[in-house]
Amino acid sequence: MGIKICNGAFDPWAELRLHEQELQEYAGKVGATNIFIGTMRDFNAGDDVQGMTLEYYPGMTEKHLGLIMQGAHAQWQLLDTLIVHRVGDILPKDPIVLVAVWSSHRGDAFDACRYIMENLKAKAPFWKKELLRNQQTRWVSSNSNGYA
Amino acid sequence: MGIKICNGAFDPWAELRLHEQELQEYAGKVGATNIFIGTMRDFNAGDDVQGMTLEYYPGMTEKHLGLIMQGAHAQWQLLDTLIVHRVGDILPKDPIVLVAVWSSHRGDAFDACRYIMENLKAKAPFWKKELLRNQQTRWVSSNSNGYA
Amino acid sequence: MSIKIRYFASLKDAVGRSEDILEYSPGLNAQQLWQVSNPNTQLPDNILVAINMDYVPLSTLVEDGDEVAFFPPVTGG
Amino acid sequence: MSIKIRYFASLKDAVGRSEDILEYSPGLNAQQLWQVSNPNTQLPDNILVAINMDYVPLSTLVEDGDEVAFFPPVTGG
Repeated sequence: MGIKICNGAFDPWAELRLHEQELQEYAGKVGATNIFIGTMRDFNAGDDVQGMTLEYYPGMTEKHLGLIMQGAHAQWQLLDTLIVHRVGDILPKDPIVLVAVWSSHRGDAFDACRYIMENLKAKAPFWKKELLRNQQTRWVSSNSNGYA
Repeated sequence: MGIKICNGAFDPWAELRLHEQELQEYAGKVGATNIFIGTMRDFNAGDDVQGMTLEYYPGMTEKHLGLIMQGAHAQWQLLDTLIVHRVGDILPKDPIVLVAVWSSHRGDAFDACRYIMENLKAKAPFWKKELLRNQQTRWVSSNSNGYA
Repeated sequence: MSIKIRYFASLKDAVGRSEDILEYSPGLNAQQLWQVSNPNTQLPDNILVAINMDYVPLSTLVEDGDEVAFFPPVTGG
Repeated sequence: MSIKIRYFASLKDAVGRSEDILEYSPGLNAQQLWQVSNPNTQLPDNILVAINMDYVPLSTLVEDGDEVAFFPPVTGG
């Protein structure tokens, strides 16, 4: 299991490659990997967005990501999980979040990855402030429900 | 959209990096990427498995992967989709299949990726023959339903 | 013209060959084509049939020039 | 000891500061602690509260040494 908060750009493929090097012991048990990557769009709520600042609550954020991960491991048969989340100043096209789940069977990987993402969106203390075209900023008010 | 049949090992992270280089035109519209990777386990149905041969039906396989992909694009708002599938002789830990879906919103990416995988498992003409520890071979008889 | 029949995977092993080329005879459906090609082997229950790379029911009539494939349930992914 | 109050994101902008350190006074719940620290600002409806990094209801009593955080709905991912 891994949780990483990055203050600076991260490369999802490099993170995944690195993490998989650590799971050689049960690599032969892995039949399914599901990965979600959230990236910054250049639009939101009808406006062009030029950049974003992601604030978090050091300590509480990591704690709740850990609880969400444990919740997934309690509900599904998983071999490993990884969460990487960006904070600080970010630009359109930058990855914001990476969630990866390794399991023997695909149903577990799909369900657990989605569970982690939805719970992260609902409970993990992160807040986005958008920089609009006219140099105005606005806080994003809430996340939508991704199961809907 | 991309469909690739590989007779030889492929590296999912390299395939993803390569494919994303081609989608620069709408990269700023991408908010969500969901990726599924199926890898070969070293066990199945209670037995150790040492290797596998994947047979396919050239022409029909690509055609049906394309139909499945079109079905996903018809049902969800997607920006791009990629399927890579291995054929020939493979070893435990090798990736067998990669499905990736790019969209603006995460619900579409999760739903469409799973739809593609389930339909691929149910309809795409591929057949696995397992090589067991005692040099015996056996054909895998059927795929399970991953929504169950 | 003629009809090409293809066999895949465990069914290929069972019939001992990967394809047959048959003279076209009008009015045969896929099930009957199997019996013409494999008079001593009953078509197993769970076998799938494709004509020209589309899945079809066993009752589908075979046309001259068709490629007819018989194969077991697919197990990719 | 004392109580540390933390404000995040749009709420931090609204109150104009990121934290307060208060003397502990027994018997206050999180809602009442807010009013002590922000007598002229009503706590917005949708604000979340955490004590020592766990989500709690506004009616939770604050203990000496606690870190109490107020923040708007989270928007990560």
